[in-house]
Amino acid sequence: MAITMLYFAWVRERVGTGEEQVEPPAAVRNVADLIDWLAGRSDGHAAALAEPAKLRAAIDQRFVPLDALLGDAREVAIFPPVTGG
Amino acid sequence: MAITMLYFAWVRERVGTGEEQVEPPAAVRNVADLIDWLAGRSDGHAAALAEPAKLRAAIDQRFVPLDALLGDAREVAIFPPVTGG
Amino acid sequence: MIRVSVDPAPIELAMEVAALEERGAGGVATFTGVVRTDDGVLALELEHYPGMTEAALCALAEAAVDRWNLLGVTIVHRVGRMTAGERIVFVGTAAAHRREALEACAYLIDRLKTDAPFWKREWLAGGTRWVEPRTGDHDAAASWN
Amino acid sequence: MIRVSVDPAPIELAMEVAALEERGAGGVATFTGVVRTDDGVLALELEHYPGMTEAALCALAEAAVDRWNLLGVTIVHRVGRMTAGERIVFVGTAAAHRREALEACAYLIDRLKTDAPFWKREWLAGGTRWVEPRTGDHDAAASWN
Repeated sequence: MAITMLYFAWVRERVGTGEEQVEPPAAVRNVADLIDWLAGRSDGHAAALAEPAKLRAAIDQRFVPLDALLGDAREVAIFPPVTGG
Repeated sequence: MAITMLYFAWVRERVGTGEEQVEPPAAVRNVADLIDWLAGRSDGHAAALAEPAKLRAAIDQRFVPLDALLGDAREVAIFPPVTGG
Repeated sequence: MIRVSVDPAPIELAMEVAALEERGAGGVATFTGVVRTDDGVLALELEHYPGMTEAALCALAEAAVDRWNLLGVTIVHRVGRMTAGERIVFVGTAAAHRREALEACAYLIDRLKTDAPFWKREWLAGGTRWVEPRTGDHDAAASWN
Repeated sequence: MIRVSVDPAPIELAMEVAALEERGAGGVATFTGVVRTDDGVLALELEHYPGMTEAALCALAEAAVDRWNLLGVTIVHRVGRMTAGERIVFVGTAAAHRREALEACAYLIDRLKTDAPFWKREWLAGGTRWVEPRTGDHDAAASWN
């Protein structure tokens, strides 16, 4: 399946891009799997995604826990905890 | 003793003035006594002061209960409950 | 850092907020009371006790400063006659932390309703009437004790 | 009656408050976050998630409207780079009763801190750093559940 990945804040900086298209294998079922798989794409990805406990995610613009199934997700975002306001 | 009386809101309107000088007799010891005594000064005073339970007071610009002693009060104000804000 | 004003002139909200923002705090909370437009009130008239009213507002501001860590407190109350849509009262607080600014702001407006000598008269189509105090106001003020 | 904006332009507080006052409510409560001037932060940079951020703010405003009797809710969050003294966020509520306006305002700013995708970076003399979330923010947001 094709997924649009979005990265924000220091995740974006370390990955080196804010957006990319990926096609993870079928074994990648939830967000945590996806993070693991993405970490292998480059040193930047590895640096950004090394500590999943510091990461948060959204599937199709809704916050989800890292064990959320991807299902037919079209857009997945990975980012640090939010700090607005 | 000479006291400056101040009246506000509908108390002022019924008394017919916002300020007057009075010299109550020594038997007038607290605010409630003063209200009783003032009520005899005119029909307007009587109308304004008929129901002490609806009145509030300040002695020298501090809120006091109606049983507060006048002591050497120089300014006593009688008014309805406040409704600011 | 305390500003108290009782004035027949319209309340200049933007100026009041700007002054609070200049305190260098992280957050500014405000409450503004406005003459309602929906219940037949054509105008409102506010009477006060010159001298005592200002002192009561200062005492209220000082009580808030004692209780919360504030960098600025402003209380502005309009007096005289004002029409629907105009501001009656402005309370603003500046603090490093939003919780302190918000709580102090709520405290000030609750206490102002019961602790400061103001009297409100409504002008209606049929005449005028003095506003009765609401028991809820005393409960709200007492909740801070 | 709900207005949500995520914008790199400076927040026009007077205009936002005026719009809330025009709702005809008796009271308007606001909270404004300002870039602090006292801790070496030269500038702040706010990043957001276009689309999701606006939707999250709308959902937050709708939750407040469901919970309190409000006549108006405004949430404006600035994004991009801003300097000390500038407004980061404005939350305003209009209600017939002050208690509802004040509570809803506190709710919105508490929940915004944890429920809306924004990321804050500080520019200091020595470089930049991404701001860490504060655990207190999660406690504050959870207190409304």
